[in-house]
Amino acid sequence: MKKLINDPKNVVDEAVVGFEAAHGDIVTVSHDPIYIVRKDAPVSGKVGIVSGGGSGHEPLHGGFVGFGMLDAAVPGPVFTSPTPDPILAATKAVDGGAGVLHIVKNYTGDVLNFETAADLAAAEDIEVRSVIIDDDVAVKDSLYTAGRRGVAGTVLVEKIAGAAAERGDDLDAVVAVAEKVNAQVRTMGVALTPCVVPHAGEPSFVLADDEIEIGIGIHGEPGRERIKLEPADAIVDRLLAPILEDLPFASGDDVLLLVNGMGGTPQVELYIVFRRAAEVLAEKGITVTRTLVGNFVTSLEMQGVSISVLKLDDELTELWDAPVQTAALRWGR
Amino acid sequence: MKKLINDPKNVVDEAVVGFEAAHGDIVTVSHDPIYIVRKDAPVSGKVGIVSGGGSGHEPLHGGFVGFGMLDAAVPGPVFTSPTPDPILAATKAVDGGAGVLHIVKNYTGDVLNFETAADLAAAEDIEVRSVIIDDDVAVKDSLYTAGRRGVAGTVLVEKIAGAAAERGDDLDAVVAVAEKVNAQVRTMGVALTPCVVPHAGEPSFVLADDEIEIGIGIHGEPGRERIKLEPADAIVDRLLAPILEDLPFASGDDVLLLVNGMGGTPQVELYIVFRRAAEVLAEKGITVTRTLVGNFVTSLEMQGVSISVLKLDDELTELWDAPVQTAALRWGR
Amino acid sequence: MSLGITWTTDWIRRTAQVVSEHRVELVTLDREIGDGDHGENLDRGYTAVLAKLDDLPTDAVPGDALKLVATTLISTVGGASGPLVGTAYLKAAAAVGKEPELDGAALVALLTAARDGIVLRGKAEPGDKTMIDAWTPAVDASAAAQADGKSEAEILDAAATAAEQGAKATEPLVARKGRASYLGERAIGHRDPGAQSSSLILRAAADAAADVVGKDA
Amino acid sequence: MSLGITWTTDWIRRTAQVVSEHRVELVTLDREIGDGDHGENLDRGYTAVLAKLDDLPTDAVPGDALKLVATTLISTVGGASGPLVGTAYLKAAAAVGKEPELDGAALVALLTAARDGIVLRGKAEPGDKTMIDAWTPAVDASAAAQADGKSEAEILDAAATAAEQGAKATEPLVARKGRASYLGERAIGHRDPGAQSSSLILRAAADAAADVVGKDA
Ligand SMILES: Nc1ncnc2c1ncn2[C@@H]1O[C@H](COP(=O)(O)OP(=O)(O)O)[C@@H](O)[C@H]1O
Ligand SMILES: Nc1ncnc2c1ncn2[C@@H]1O[C@H](COP(=O)(O)OP(=O)(O)O)[C@@H](O)[C@H]1O
Ligand SMILES: [Mg+2]
Ligand SMILES: [Mg+2]
Ligand SMILES: [Mg+2]
Ligand SMILES: [Mg+2]
Repeated sequence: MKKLINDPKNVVDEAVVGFEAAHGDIVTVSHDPIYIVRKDAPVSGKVGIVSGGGSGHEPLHGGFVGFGMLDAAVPGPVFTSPTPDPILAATKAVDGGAGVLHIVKNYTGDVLNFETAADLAAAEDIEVRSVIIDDDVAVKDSLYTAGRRGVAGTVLVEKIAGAAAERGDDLDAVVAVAEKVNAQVRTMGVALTPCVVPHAGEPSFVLADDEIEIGIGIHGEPGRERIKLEPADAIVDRLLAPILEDLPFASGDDVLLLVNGMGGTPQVELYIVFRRAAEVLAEKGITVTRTLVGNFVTSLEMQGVSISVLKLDDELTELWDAPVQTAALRWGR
Repeated sequence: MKKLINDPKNVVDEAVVGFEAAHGDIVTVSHDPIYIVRKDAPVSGKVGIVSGGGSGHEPLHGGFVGFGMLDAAVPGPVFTSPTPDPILAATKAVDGGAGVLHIVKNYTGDVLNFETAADLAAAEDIEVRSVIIDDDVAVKDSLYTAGRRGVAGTVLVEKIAGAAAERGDDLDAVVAVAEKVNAQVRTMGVALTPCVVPHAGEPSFVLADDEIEIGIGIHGEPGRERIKLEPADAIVDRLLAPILEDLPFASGDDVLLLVNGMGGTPQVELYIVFRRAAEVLAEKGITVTRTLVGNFVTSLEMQGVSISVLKLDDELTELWDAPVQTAALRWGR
Repeated sequence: MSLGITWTTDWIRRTAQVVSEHRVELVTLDREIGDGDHGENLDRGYTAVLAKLDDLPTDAVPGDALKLVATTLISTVGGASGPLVGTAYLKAAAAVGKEPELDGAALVALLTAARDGIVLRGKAEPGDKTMIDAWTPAVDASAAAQADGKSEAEILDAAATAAEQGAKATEPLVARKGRASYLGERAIGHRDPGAQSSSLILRAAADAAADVVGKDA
Repeated sequence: MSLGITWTTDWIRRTAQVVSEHRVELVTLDREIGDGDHGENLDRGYTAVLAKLDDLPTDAVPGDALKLVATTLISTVGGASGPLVGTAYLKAAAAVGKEPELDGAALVALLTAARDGIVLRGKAEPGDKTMIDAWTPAVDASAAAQADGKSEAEILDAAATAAEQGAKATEPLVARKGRASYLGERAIGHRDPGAQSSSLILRAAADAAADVVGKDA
């Protein structure tokens, strides 16, 4: 394992110190327990938005704390949900009196720990609502699984719900918009190489030199199937098919197309993927009116990509376009 | 070699199609010859700024085309300087009558091809000036080398010169500010893993499992020395020492600190590096007043990082803060 | 021969020890069908528990020690196993209440409450390829041993043995809960890391009982 | 027995062929002490040259063909080698002018002008571990052969042989120009890719001369 780290045990602690040093104009960092809040938290009268989860997916979530997006992010150890304590502390820190939304990716650990934190917050009279993100079509959503995973669509929920909160929507309305985004976004990913969790020191899985994992999760969880490497266009077609099947995307729809790098993929490759994805959508009469390309929800150094398609309407488009000022996503100010 | 590409020969062609599809609100792409210009080019009366070089360093340079930064970027094949033809075409496309600045990284190929293009542009009565970027302290600047290389400092030159051009500075003034940034910025990088050029199909060099390359170039050119892997803090100290030695950075100075990922490094590691670099500068009484962390000048999937320190003054700070709207760097609009 | 606070803290210390020794093994199991952190998660938690164990008042009863483990695990482990294993200890602590000495019936109640706590939080059923598949046979075996009039040490040994078999029996299963459920058929042939760690926890209980029998007042 | 347009175009075609055959070798040399694209760069350039060669007018002279190669390489190769090798052909074309037939003296002038063109653009000196280290011995050997009254084919063979030796002789050198200069001592033991490709270009010239002697009018 080759990594620019000191002790594997200190990875998250040291990274948040660096994050604070780099982005002290936007965020404040609490170190014990660890959470990141926007500098002006709590914003009185605004719904607070907290997200979090295991580390290793950066810029998710800390990179999305700031005006127009998250009020707080709670990073757990690498690939491990944070415990209830820091979630509760972050929830209190961003409570501006209008209630707090927890945006939780659908993993057993995240769900259970956020649930406990929400119970504890309720006991302190903070109104907390949770929206569970499960956009990953690689996993069948059935009684026989833990349900779909929350993956790259999370960044779209965080941006859009963040804009709704920023314009003054109340807790019900912010929850409704977050649920709408989650209902309208679908994602599917592929891995070319595994990632190495610092404390494990070994690759999360092994792929032969000519193999790729279709439907990979963002923690190196294996996906739908392992196949031989194919040209990028063929891979994109494989990723898009279940996305387009799953949601009734129809000719005439406007969508946001997100091509998300898994962390170790060169940017040229992301644009080659984007090119084909846009082409396929155009062939189906679906219009890409908003775009996002880059590393947003990553798996450490994993090489691979996920494609997300979010069906837009006027409200979602307006909220997407609204100003945002975070370390990793910024426009309009 | 596992990459999300189709034919290695089409990597750049297809990537720019994707880039145009993703960022058509900001740029226009010419496909034959290949160059990327800001959507409103040429801006009448404004100094035009063109940069370019081999592909594989994305977001450099295409990701920096737009308001407040580059007017055009000319991507060559992967790691190979573009030829004079597209440079000339881009130069003409952004000539708003106030002359054009070429920002050229100091590699023999880039220098020679931009030189020829500048000669050809002069023959068509376009005033072209060139600034050669050579911020890499890994290479000794002596009669016995091709001179220092241009590396991550390039993004700082492009941002600051772009802001000067945008506010209406004339060609002499824009050249002067670009030269000033180049004179005041120093960079040093390290690689943990090599990169794989698509047409070569093999790693650019081989590092043992416990080796790193100090002073790596951005094309996988070997660096100063190959050493055993060390903790991140020790590596940062090694990178900063020659930077601080080279320029008379002094106690009381204000600087911009750029921690640049080489493409395949997880973001947590960049922040661990940032933390230590900020700590060392603080110990020396140098104040980090502006920061940038992320993948800006990359080497495909290489894992590694470079640290750049730019000495700031009021003018450079103001130009750094000025609004910019490109695919990869955006604030203030 | 009932078991008291000495047994309880010995069980906890042995658990911390054995989790630390098997850290890499649990990480490896979790790498195969999960995300490779299970051993790290539990090790972090029990290390924190050890640091707090000395703060227990001298008149502490088993339930106090179990509650301390519960809250410490919940606030240091995270992931799925933190709330699940934490809740197991929390419910176990409630089941034994202020009782200073645990007889066979109390031990069965403790194990049953622990298992029920995990089910309450995680909603897994036997055969879902989770830690439940170690706990449920352990509960059943302990109840049978107690009904047969076995000693406390024998009851816990029966539970540990059943848990070990249960953990092994997860290998041919497809998972229906937790991360391994994403794998479908591909989880077959791999042992569930949570079931494995549960069997370690229960074996530590039996070993502590075998060792301290007689030491508790 | 002078050499005309048939030799010239045969030289160019053979060069394209040999560069394509040695593409991977040149990439490998460049991977070792550069950035791994030299073979790809030249192959791209000469492939473009081949596509244009048929457009030469039937009354073309050697200088026309050389100029076509020059402009095509300059506009398709990029990198350091594009302008350098392109300029070599450009200056060579100027040196032979409109001459339809090249005798020994003209060939020496051609080679000398080519080498001088590379020096003009690249400012390298002999011993800097660049393509100059193939070209300069080639120029010297060709001049010596011509002074000895050797045939055109012999002059080019002498040049090619000297270039091959020159390329090999770059191996122990430290580089002072181009990317390899960043390596310092570590470039020692590696052959310069540009010197190697230059020797291929010059060997193609000699082979073409051996083959077409007599075919040119
Ligand atoms: N719903 C559930 N009910 C019972 N046990 C579960 C459930 N989900 C997961 N587990 C257990 O948790 C273990 C994984 O724990 P761990 O790796 O620490 O957490 P995470 O899955 O969050 O990384 C699994 O091996 C399984 O035994
Ligand atoms: N200044 C120079 N003068 C002469 N030859 C040079 C000079 N710089 C580089 N070269 C030659 O160019 C070759 C590299 O060409 P190539 O790999 O195509 O370009 P790049 O270095 O831009 O990738 C080197 O092997 C060397 O022979
Ligand atoms: Mg986990
Ligand atoms: Mg090159
Ligand atoms: Mg796990
Ligand atoms: Mg090269």
